[in-house]
Amino acid sequence: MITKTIAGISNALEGIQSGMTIMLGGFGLCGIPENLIKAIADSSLRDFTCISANVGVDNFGLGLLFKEKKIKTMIGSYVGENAEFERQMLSDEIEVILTPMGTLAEKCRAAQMGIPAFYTPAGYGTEIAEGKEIRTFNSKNYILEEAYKADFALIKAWKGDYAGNLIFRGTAKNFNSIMSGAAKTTIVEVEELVPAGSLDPNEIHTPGIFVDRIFQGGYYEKKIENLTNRDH
Amino acid sequence: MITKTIAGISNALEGIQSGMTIMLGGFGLCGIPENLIKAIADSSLRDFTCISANVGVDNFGLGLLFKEKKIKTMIGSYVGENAEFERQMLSDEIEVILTPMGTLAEKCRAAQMGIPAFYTPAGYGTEIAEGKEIRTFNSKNYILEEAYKADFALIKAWKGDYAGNLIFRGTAKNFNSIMSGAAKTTIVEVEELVPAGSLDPNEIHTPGIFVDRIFQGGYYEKKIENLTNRDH
Amino acid sequence: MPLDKNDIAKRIAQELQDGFYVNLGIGIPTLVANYIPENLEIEFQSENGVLGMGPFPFFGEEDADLINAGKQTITTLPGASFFDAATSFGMIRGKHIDLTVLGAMEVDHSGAIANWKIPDKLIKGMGGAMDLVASADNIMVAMMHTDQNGNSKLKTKCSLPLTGVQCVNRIVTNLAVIDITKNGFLLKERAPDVDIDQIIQKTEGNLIVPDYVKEIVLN
Amino acid sequence: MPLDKNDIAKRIAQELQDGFYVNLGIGIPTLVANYIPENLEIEFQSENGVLGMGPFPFFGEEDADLINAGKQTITTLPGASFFDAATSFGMIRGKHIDLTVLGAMEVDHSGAIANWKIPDKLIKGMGGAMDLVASADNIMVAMMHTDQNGNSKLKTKCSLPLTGVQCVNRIVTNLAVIDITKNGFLLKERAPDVDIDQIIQKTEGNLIVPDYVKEIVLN
Repeated sequence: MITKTIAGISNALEGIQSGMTIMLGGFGLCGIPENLIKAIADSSLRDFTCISANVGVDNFGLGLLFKEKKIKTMIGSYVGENAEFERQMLSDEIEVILTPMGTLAEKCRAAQMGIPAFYTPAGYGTEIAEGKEIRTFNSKNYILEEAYKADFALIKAWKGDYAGNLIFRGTAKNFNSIMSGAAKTTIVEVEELVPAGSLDPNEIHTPGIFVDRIFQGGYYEKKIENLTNRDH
Repeated sequence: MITKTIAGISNALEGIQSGMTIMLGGFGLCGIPENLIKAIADSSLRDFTCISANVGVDNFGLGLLFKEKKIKTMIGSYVGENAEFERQMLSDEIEVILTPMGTLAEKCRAAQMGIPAFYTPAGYGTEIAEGKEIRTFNSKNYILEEAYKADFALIKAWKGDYAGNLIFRGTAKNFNSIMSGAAKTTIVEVEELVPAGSLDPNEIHTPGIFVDRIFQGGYYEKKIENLTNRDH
Repeated sequence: MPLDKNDIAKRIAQELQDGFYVNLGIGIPTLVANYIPENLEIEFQSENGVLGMGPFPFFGEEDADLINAGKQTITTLPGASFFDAATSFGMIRGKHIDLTVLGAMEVDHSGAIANWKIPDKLIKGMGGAMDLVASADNIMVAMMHTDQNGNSKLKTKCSLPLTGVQCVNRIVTNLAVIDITKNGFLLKERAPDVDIDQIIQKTEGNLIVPDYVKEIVLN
Repeated sequence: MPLDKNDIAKRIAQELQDGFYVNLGIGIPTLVANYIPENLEIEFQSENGVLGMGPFPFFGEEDADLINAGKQTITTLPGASFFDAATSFGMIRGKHIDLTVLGAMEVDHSGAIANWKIPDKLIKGMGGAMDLVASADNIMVAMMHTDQNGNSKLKTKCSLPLTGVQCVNRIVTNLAVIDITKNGFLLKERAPDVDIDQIIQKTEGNLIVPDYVKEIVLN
């Protein structure tokens, strides 16, 4: 068994440098690598290109990185919930590249799986297609999209073992499993870290081969972005 | 909840016609849809184009379909374990299209996921690349491969629920999960069929949306192709 | 009387068929889940990675790991499953979703839709909308007929950046049910007691009006 | 004395490094698993969908749902995982596998390999071999130096249908360890007591022989 454990957050960020491209798992505030984000927000690192589906809220998730002006370029899909992000975007303090969410997901998965490029219908006939190759298969038009290239992927899983195997919970799987192994180095924080052999090999969502470092996060707030209840 | 259950093998093959293209899950004899294969072997249907990684052995698995001369064209990857298949291939009784196994897997997954085509390095510089588009990404050469088009996918899972959700066991997952939903109609046989709600939504390998019909197989032989033991 | 938002959702719910997998966008479309006809088996998908969504949780039963694409807390029903975003959009791209209902800023004659960006004013991002409209065969739009200034949201040609082209099949507004045909908008139904002239007047572009236009019937 | 098949596997095993994920082909490569140096953390992948393979099962403990790509019954070690074939080949294509060891019918000067087909004679199919050789950065071939007729399996140019081009880094045979360089084959090591002249004579094409060629040392 190949061990991927590291002591904790202090060793987790080793090798991350200003200006690098970083993928971050999570959807809004759900399944985000809270501890890693906080550590980067507290560091002197800056000028990142970030790839993430959403941008968090003002004071949590990716929002912490915008607040600390850590992000130079944001590659994302839905950015509608963060006032500070919107301010920086409209004042051109950051570059923003918007991508259809399914294309973003597939570009991550392609990077993970060694597929350099693929065709997708999303965005055909829109400004997203500008400058991209269009091709027709079975009388339908598709756009050529290439795999992402990233230096680090920051991932949050529910459980993980020493071998780096990951299990996610509920909708917190989202982009976490497909970003694992999609960057040169993948760092995972988990709520619970268990010895190898504790997890059923049939229940593992992401095999450890896609993971480079794993540690148990110190504390999880797990904030809810849009609490919605029904009446009794 | 959308129910996918059918009474059993008698209803399972409805709509399958001679000459159609059929995907079959399994790897050798591992995780093959035994009951569906036997039902087709016993039927009057013929002239199929089959997509499957392997070709079974002489008297089991896909071998039963070769024995009954049900297959006109075989699209597969490794065909080295079946004498009757080899005889039919070398005497040109069947057409054989060999494909790198990873390409075969990805062509299934692409069909499942609505990706019409993708690039892969497998087979570049070989006869597999003949007539196909070659393209360079980051100084490496890749081949354009298109998604499969199939009429039916015949799948074997370990457990399934009434909603069509599937769980596989061990290496029997192989091509079963990625062929589910990759054809116009997906028929699944399971060793154990349970009510919806019995399976943990976190442990489901293939969501029911990729499945059209599900039933519990009558009997499973689960033959072993190459029994290998170590000494005590 | 024009429909209200819940009425629009009710009318859309009539489009549901047994065994449909449905993806509902944010806004009016979300309300459709409240009006599923009895005895229909329907499953709702959310593109962040869940199939088989149930109602919102009771107070205190919410779970930070269980949300929909609108980031609202949700519950699941028996038969539900969770999956990653690549699989989720694979379901969409692979045409496994039977009906997609979206809101829109504009829809035009050709079935093009704009719903993600107002240049220099509002940039929320397209989220999953571009994947949905480019992939699904059955795209319905639920929206008010006119914007806050009274201008038609149905257009001869969309003026805003597009989300997708040739994709919308049917529009349900507070005033009417309108199909997209190769000759433009076709009036299928009108809201109860709403005058056809009013619909024509509030609709930009060519609105084909058949001899008989039935009234929307809500249950 | 030339190496036997187990010796070839032993020599290949010396290439293993701590933390390597390894894919072993059918034949001699499979034997490598028997000679993993102690204190190295190694995991074996099989392309049908398992990582963390252990030894073959004891008699009676075999499981039809647990096989390797050679269809042999296997066991798993703590930390193992199962996955579908698309994910499995994704690991390979995505360069997550650190070392691939394959058998071959022919390997040539340019690093091309042929191991899947003899026209009109033998067509077993390429299986996963084309994916492996096209993807991995570190491809090693384990084979006998000559075929049954005594002809060199190292070639100036492969005569059989290719599995991949410019992919093989190193060849370990019963006679020698040979690297592929841009000038052809480079003799790195010779089997104990095997004469360099014999290696030259049994190798087709240009074999670069350095002044000093160390002898293969097996533990």
